[in-house]
Amino acid sequence: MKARIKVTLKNGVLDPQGKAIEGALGALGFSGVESVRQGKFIEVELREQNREKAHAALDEMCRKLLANTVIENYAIELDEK
Amino acid sequence: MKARIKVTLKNGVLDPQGKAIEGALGALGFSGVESVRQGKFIEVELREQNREKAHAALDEMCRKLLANTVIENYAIELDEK
Amino acid sequence: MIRNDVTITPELVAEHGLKPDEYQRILDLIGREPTLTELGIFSAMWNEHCSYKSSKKWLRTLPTTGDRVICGPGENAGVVDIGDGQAIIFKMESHNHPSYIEPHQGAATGVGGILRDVFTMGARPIAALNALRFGEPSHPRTQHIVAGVVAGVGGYGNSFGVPTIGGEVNFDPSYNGNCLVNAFAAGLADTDKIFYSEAKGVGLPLVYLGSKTGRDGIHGATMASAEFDHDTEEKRPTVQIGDPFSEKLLLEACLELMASGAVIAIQDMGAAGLTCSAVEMGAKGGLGVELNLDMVPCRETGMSAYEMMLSESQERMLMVLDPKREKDAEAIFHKWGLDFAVIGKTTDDLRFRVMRHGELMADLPIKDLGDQAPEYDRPWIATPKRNAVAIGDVPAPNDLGETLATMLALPDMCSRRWVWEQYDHLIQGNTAIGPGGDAAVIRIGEGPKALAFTLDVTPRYCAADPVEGGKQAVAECWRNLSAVGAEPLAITDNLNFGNPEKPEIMGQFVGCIQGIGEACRALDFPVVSGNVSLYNETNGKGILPTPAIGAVGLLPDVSQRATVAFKAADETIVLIGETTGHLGQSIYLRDILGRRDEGTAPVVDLAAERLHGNFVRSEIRAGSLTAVHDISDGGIFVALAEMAMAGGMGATLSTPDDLPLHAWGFGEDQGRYLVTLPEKALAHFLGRAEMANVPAICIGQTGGKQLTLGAGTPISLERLTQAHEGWLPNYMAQAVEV
Amino acid sequence: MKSAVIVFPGSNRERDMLYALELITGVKPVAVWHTETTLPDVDLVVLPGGFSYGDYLRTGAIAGRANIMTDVARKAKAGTRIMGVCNGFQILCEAGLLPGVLMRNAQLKFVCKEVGLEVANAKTDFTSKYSEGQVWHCPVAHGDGNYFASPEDLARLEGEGQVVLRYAKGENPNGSLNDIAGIINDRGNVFGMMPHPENMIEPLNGATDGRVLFESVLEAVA
Ligand SMILES: Nc1ncnc2c1ncn2[C@@H]1O[C@H](COP(=O)(O)OP(=O)(O)O)[C@@H](O)[C@H]1O
Ligand SMILES: [Mg+2]
Repeated sequence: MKARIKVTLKNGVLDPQGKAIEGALGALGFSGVESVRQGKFIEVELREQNREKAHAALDEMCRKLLANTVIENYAIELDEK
Repeated sequence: MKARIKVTLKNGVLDPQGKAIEGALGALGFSGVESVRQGKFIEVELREQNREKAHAALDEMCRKLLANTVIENYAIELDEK
Repeated sequence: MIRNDVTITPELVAEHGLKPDEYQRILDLIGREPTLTELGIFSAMWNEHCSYKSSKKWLRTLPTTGDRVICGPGENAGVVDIGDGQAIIFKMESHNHPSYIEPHQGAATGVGGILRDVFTMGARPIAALNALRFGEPSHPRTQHIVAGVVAGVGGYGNSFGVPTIGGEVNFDPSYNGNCLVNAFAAGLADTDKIFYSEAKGVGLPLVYLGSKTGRDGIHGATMASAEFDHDTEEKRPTVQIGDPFSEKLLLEACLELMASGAVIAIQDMGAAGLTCSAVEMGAKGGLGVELNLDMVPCRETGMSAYEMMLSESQERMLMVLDPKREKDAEAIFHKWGLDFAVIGKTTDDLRFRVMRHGELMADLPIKDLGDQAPEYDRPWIATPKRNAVAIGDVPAPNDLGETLATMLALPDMCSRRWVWEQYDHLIQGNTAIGPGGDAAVIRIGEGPKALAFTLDVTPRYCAADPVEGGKQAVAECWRNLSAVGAEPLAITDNLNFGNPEKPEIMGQFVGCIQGIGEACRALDFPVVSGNVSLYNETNGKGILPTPAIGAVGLLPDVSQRATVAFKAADETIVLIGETTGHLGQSIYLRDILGRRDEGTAPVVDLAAERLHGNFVRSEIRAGSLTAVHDISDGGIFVALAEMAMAGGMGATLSTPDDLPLHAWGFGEDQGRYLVTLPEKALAHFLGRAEMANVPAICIGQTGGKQLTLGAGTPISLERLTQAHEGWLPNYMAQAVEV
Repeated sequence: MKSAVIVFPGSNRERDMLYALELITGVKPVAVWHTETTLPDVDLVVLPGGFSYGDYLRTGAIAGRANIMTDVARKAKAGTRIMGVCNGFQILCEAGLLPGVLMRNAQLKFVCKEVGLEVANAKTDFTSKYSEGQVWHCPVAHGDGNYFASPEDLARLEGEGQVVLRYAKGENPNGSLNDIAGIINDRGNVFGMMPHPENMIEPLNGATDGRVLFESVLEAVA
């Protein structure tokens, strides 16, 4: 089963990367960019076929390793099927 | 208008981060992880209200800066509405 | 938005970390109930972290002056004259609690904060060091904290561009719930271009510089003074994120601005950001301050006065500028892409006024915020003396060589290479001795002058005997500097302890300060800056008393420096100092025999310390020694093994006739060094030692690929090196920072 | 020899490079701020080490699109010698002046240590005073030095002798393909390397092996 995990910074947490990208887009002449936030996108391929079990395992992976829950939120998406 | 951009490594491009995460998940006792790939998730807020124009601008941002098309693919998602 | 006119309940007061009698003091001072913003300001100014209310009485006993001291404690960092119109500016600071909650960002912002303290005074940072203490290796959080802290320290310093050249790493169960991250930074400035925080002149603009203000770390300063308990998780959203890129820009912009002559006073925003910096600048200058918060560059919308006054967003500065130069100043900041805003002015009425949306949110007597902070003479009990262990009660190991290998692979004794290879220790191109030696050495400009840096403390000694432990920490620094050939100049301290409201803990604190003071006086080694971190406790259990000392020394000529590595075969190894086989509180007793906290801490004879150090230093400068290493944890055998491993060359030791071999070799008597020199120079050298009244005996020869320890079975260097280098990378192999 | 060092916000080894160039060439190099549009007329343009723009997004990505890079590309085309060290190498790749990309170190950790470098091509303007196969010592200090290129690019680089420096056997600190530490463009005037020769130029540094690289350029220019 394939899963996609989005890890994003919590609201209010400083995002120096996003800020730098915002500045760079401006310098490249893109106007009208109001804000940029950068996160992570992690694709995981699991042997597990049961959706619920897969979700539970992914959730634990996020909490234990993939996301830093002090400053980040995460969202798990499982492949259709 | 809000947009989300996923930047992922092309097939065949080495992904040291993904590999390391894979190893770490194994060490944490998660079995059945077949592969991990890490990419970026960029959220952009634009002043532009026209979907087509927004998409065109985002596409250009990706080609010019947000993705390194030698090694990365990108996908743009615009907010519904 | 948080309202300002809320009723101040006892719960709200308690949440701000203020005790009922402290709140009463506030009511008496201002004659009315404070607004919420005012309560926040008081809580920030009066917490332990900013007010030093439990420690002030004792800190005053430390010697802080000396021929070379330009500025002692009280400013952002201490300033010491190094001749030729140059000064070294340095300080150490803790970021313990934030690092436990979020190791990477906590450590990173700790490094950011200390670098800012140094360049705020006009100095370009030239060296960073860090003293790290973690829980026992088997504790479930330790690996994660080690990985995060090291990546955070490195990540910030590497990007900022300062060489990180030394420090300490220890593991102990007492740090399981409270890791210690003590960051040291030093910078170089011209003595006539040093900047202070004292505001001068009425009606001058107060300028905000750097990154924007967000809701980071609100209550961070209060948090740093509160004990942890099981609801720590709840406190998480207060973490700050470090942005070394902005800090580097801030450094360059500040230095450019200072060179332009526009800066009258400057203060960085550290703990309790805008509050502490604005109050300090005004109060020091005998001036009032008026802030208009509507002008503060904000990252988030709808921030209240309360939040803005307590935010700990990083990479920010406050300055008083010469109004005639405001435009030039603004141009410099815009060149570096940083925010610049006039957010207030100095006044002549000694009030601290804060405006938001045209409303007065706070109006307080500025001097009283600092001067009237509570000060406590906390009750304390002296730490009871431990019983001495007799040498006869300490068994010898079966195999001396194997025991040495085991010892070199202990968490506290193994090589720290895994740590320092993640730190850029070469940037700036002046690193003459990097991490791994006794003290690190950095050349000044194009030389020949150089400075040496070291951080030291032995917490188990401090626990057994705070006074001796305090002395030992200072003495070991002094020794490490002398061992590279540097003249010790001055120290900074970072005093990490448990809850001072407990008399036993306060007793540790008082004892350590007494010991530190005594050693500083005896060695002419003044304290020029420092930091206190109390309440390092979890569920009622305090950390080992850990008064980390950071020290700086001067080498007139960088080419006259000594290193630990053996240089050639058939050289003579000489032991300097008295050896009694003191095994109390030794690594041998604690870790090989598992007898934790047994025996007395070794006594430091400060007169002997001084004599031996001066002798070794003068011999280094005369060029008579080929290698030098001080003897500390693990005694003669460990020091010898370190010299051998560094030089890739073995040694053979003779057997002492007055002490059992294991007591002689693993004992931790103080004030000692191992040195090597060509055999033909030996007689003269011993003669000079005798003249100087310095005990010196020849204990062996260099050569070969193994260590032969008297009558013990020889052990190969390769085996020792593998053991020494292997532990930390193996331990950390599973830890990944995503 | 006249040289220029480009300074980006976040560059942090520019002072080391300026010092090394002046010490070895005897001529004070010009520091050029990234917002400039034209480079001075010099024999060598250097992009120094550091964390330009915090290395945010991708290392070298934002700097690779800075104002001054347009003129760097023009000068490269005109044959001026251009050298990127560490972050400078990353920037040259991101700007498309060198093939490939520098990814995160395989161990995911920053690494600062001395490594052996083997000269794979001693016929370039940057390595002519070394001998082919010679191993010299040089520090590395980077978090993203893991060189990657498409199989076609890699084959071309190897086939045309464009791999100039390799980490000595067993000393690859970052997982780089084919142990690549430094490469040159097909024309031989744009050179990038991860290690820091500018920190290996005087006895204080432990050795002076890095000096030879600068001396090679000096000789090529003369
Ligand atoms: N956190 C650290 N960062 C950099 N270097 C470190 C760190 N911890 C230890 N080191 C270095 O490792 C070496 C050994 O440390 P230590 O045993 O504490 O030295 P000593 O006994 O001489 O005080 C020293 O050179 C020290 O600077
Ligand atoms: Mg030492």
